[in-house]
Amino acid sequence: MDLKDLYQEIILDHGKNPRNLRKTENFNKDAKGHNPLCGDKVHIFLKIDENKNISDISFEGSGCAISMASASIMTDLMKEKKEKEVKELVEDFLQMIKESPEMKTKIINENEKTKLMSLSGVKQYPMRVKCATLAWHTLTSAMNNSQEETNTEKFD
Amino acid sequence: MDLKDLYQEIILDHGKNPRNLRKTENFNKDAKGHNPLCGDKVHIFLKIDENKNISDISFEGSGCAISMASASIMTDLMKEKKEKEVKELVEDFLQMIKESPEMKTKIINENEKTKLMSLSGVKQYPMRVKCATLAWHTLTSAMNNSQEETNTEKFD
Amino acid sequence: MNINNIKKQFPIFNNKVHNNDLVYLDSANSSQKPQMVVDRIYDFYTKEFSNVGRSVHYLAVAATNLYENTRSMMQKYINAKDPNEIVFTKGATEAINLVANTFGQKFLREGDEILLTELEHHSNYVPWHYLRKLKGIKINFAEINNDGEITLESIEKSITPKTKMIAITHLSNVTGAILPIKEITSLAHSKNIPILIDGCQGAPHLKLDMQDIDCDFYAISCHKMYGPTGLGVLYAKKKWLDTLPPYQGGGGMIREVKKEGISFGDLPNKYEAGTMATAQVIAFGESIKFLNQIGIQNIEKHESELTKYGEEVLRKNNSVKLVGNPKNKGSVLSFTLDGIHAHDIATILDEDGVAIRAGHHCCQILHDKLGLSATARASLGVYNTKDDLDKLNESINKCKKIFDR
Amino acid sequence: MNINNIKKQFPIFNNKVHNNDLVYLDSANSSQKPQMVVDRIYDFYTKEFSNVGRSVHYLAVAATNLYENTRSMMQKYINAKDPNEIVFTKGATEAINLVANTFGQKFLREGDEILLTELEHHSNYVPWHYLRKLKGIKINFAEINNDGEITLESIEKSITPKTKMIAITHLSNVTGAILPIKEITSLAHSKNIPILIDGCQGAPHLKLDMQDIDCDFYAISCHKMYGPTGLGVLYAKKKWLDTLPPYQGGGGMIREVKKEGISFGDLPNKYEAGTMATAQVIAFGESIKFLNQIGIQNIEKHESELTKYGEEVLRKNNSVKLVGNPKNKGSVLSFTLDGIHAHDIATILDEDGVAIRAGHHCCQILHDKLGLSATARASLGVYNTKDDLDKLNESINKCKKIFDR
Ligand SMILES: Cc1ncc(COP(=O)(O)O)c(C=O)c1O
Ligand SMILES: Cc1ncc(COP(=O)(O)O)c(C=O)c1O
Repeated sequence: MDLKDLYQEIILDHGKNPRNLRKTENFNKDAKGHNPLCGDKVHIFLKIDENKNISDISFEGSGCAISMASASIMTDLMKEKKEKEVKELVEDFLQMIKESPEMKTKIINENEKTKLMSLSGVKQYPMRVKCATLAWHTLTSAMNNSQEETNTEKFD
Repeated sequence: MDLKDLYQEIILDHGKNPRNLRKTENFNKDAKGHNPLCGDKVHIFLKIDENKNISDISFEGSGCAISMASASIMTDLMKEKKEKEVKELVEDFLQMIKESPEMKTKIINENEKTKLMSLSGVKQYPMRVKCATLAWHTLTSAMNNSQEETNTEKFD
Repeated sequence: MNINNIKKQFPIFNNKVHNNDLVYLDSANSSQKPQMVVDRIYDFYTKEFSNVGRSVHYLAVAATNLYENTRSMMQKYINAKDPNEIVFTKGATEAINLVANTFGQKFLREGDEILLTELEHHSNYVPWHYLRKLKGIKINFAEINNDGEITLESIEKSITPKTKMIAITHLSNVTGAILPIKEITSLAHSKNIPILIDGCQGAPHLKLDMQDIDCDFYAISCHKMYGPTGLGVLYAKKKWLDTLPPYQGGGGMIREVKKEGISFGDLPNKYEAGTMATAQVIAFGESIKFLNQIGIQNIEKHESELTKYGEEVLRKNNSVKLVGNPKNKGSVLSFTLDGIHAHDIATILDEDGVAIRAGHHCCQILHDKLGLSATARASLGVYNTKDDLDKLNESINKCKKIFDR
Repeated sequence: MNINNIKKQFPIFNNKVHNNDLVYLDSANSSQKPQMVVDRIYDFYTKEFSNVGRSVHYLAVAATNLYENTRSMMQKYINAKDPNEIVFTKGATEAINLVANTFGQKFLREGDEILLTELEHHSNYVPWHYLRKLKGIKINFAEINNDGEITLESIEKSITPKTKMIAITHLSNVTGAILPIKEITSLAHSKNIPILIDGCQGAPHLKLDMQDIDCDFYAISCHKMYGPTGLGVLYAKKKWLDTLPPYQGGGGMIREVKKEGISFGDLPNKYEAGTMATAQVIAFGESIKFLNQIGIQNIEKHESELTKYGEEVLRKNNSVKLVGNPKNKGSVLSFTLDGIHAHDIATILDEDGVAIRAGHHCCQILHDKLGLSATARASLGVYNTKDDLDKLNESINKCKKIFDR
């Protein structure tokens, strides 16, 4: 196993210069995610139009290169996708990160798949899987317009 | 180490036919002792006269051969002893059981010491030491006219 | 694995006790350990050691995987629905304390009742006793019959409208009675009462199927199950672990911590505060492997033959009185000898290398009921043989000779 | 024992990590184990195993003596007055839970206050947090200064007439600050407040003298002290152990048990319910021997030189920022790298065999205060060398190179 597997050019690039790191104006759905073990935080903003298309997506947050890159690549990819497509993509990605050797979806092209596959290096680092999946789980919460913070219970 | 060291004739004899296993009439001091780990129980009765002499001593109880023999030999020995002598004997006996190779007291004769030394076999069996010492600790409680059961706290 | 060769897998039997072969008849107290379990501990500490779940480096990741692997193995071994229903504790005693404490906190009010049995070990009584003081609850004891058994009827009779929990042993560590826990569980559930099984003596000897038994809680001591000391397992239905408050607080079981408040982690972390018994959990995986290699059916058969043989031998010996006579009996043979106290028996047997236990075996209530201050107990493990029971009988005879002098 | 040869006593260093020598810098998390400790576990299980304190047979008596022998060794090692002031627990976390639970039960009322510090590990906060809900108490946090220290003044300022317990760490597992615990203890006692020291990070590194420090409670994790996992020690003054109610209930800790009530045993049994971690306690005796053979003074000297060297090396590296700058600093070097998250650092270092920890190290309150979501932490043990710290620095440089591509 080579470290380059995980810290590839593309991840370092998105990690250092995350795309869509801003707050969508007039967003109509959002959710916060938190990975308390690492301290990674992400807040996702969505603007969904009348046709159930994502007309804009953005995020705010901080965390390790893997989690920032994952949020950056994910938001890039989701723009202009339909609600149903988003669901399929999230499931396919999580499947790939957990066990599948590749992405199966036909919604995105090979070039886009390659970008996502660059995150598959975390498979060798079980402790880092949560970093790669945080933004994706949070997106699901946002779509469900869940009011609660992903992964964070109320204080006791 | 030979088992005969512990289960000597004299212990088996006293264990099976304990002397003074009765209740002194008009006793004026008494105490109960209990060894919950083994279930050994002993209740000691004393009649102490105006000169602080033990005019009678007896016990009731049940337990293993070692504890019964110890109570039997002890009560035999304490009859007609003065309070001060009792204290010295108890201390000397406990010392012998714990660490000393022999009894040091001059209050009793060699024959009596030999009887007590027959209990020294328990040294090889640390779990059995409490069996040999229960009656002695209980005698001390009785002399102090302690109302509480030796070795047993109040219920909580 | 040949059941007759099992002894060879236990290195302890290469040693002598008072110059005699060791006849180990104290497995209800704690079992001996097979070579593979001891080797696993050794290898883990010398080649792979790291703390679990907290660091991202290689050794830590490997240790975490091994640790969680035992959880999955245990889930399968007892056929729990979900690996998160397996909580590692420091022993069965802690497992029962965990349930009594958290269930008591959340669900018990003054006047509520807990139903135990007269067979219970102190570990399945003292934790409930605490709630008497703290919460003003009442404890009832289902009574044994003349054979030292607890029947379904005895439980049924003792249930009242105020019974909020039934907590009973699977297999008595004194009479050997095996309780009809599946029937008792279904009776309890028909009255909406949750049930805890003290499985200390059940787990090492009997086939376990949590989904079949359907109990709410099942407590296990790993050291009685050919595993390391300092480890226990609490099986609990997920709905309970989700509902009950956390038990001990510390690192690893929290989600977020602020000065004003704390939120707790998900299962299985919620009930595993602080650094866990990492090496012990990993080695316990080998205990499960060991049991699986023999097959629990084979163990049950072997031990039940031995128990019957032991009963026969001791019944033929006129001075021996067996304690209890349950129809469904596990690997425990408790007895008394007329005129010879149990502690004297144990000491004399020990001289011959025969290791038994004497006393009330942490069951004082049962001994009071039976009018016995102490009993002698021979208990069996997978490594025992008929020869061991013959030696037990010989030593008992020697005992009588000494006392009849 | 030559401090330069100590590494040889730890078999783990014969193994490779990602084809590199292991550079173990995660001892604050858990220390590696010397050969003699691992051997003791092996020998105990294969030659001498029995449960403790319950049977009268040979193996049981021998095990009981070994077990109690470790208690006496520990008493001497920390200079406690009485062996019964040593209680074995499953870890420091349980030790603190034990104190918070029993002290809270008996002595705390609504409105009472507990004083912690901003440096505390979750294990020394969550157990007290429980009492907020249960008893309506309040928790205060003494503040750190700019160097990440807790001074006597900071404690003094935070004490109020309602402060009923002070619970503080001996040595911060993040900034490495060593607290003036003797002075704080005497301040606390001058106001009649008992004090608990979380000694997890103190015990492996510093000379301990309970009678000199005079604290009421001191909690230790044996696995950080070259001992087995699943074991801790609570030191508590005898007057407290006599006064406080029991904690967990079960076998071995009782005196007499009846259906109506229970009376509890004397020390040390009162706080050791159920079958204890026998093998671990016995093996921990070897950890104490190991520490004594080197001499804690030599360990302090060696580690303090290493810590200074590590500070120097990292300070020279311009991209490294050390977390905290305490004058009296223990074997912990926490740091951040500009623009590189701690978890990325840890993963990249791991490739070179350099094991460090990244995260909030169970000190979220401290990290919030410092405005850091995570830090990287290299922590030292007796087996570390300057070479290890050079390798750490090299790997950090590699890290920067990867991220500067
Ligand atoms: C300062 C401090 N306190 C408490 C603990 C908890 O110790 P354990 O997890 O061994 O119970 C630790 C270690 O994790 C620690 O570093
Ligand atoms: C029936 C029963 N319950 C509970 C226990 C307590 O188990 P442990 O001491 O391992 O916590 C035991 C064993 O001592 C037992 O036999």
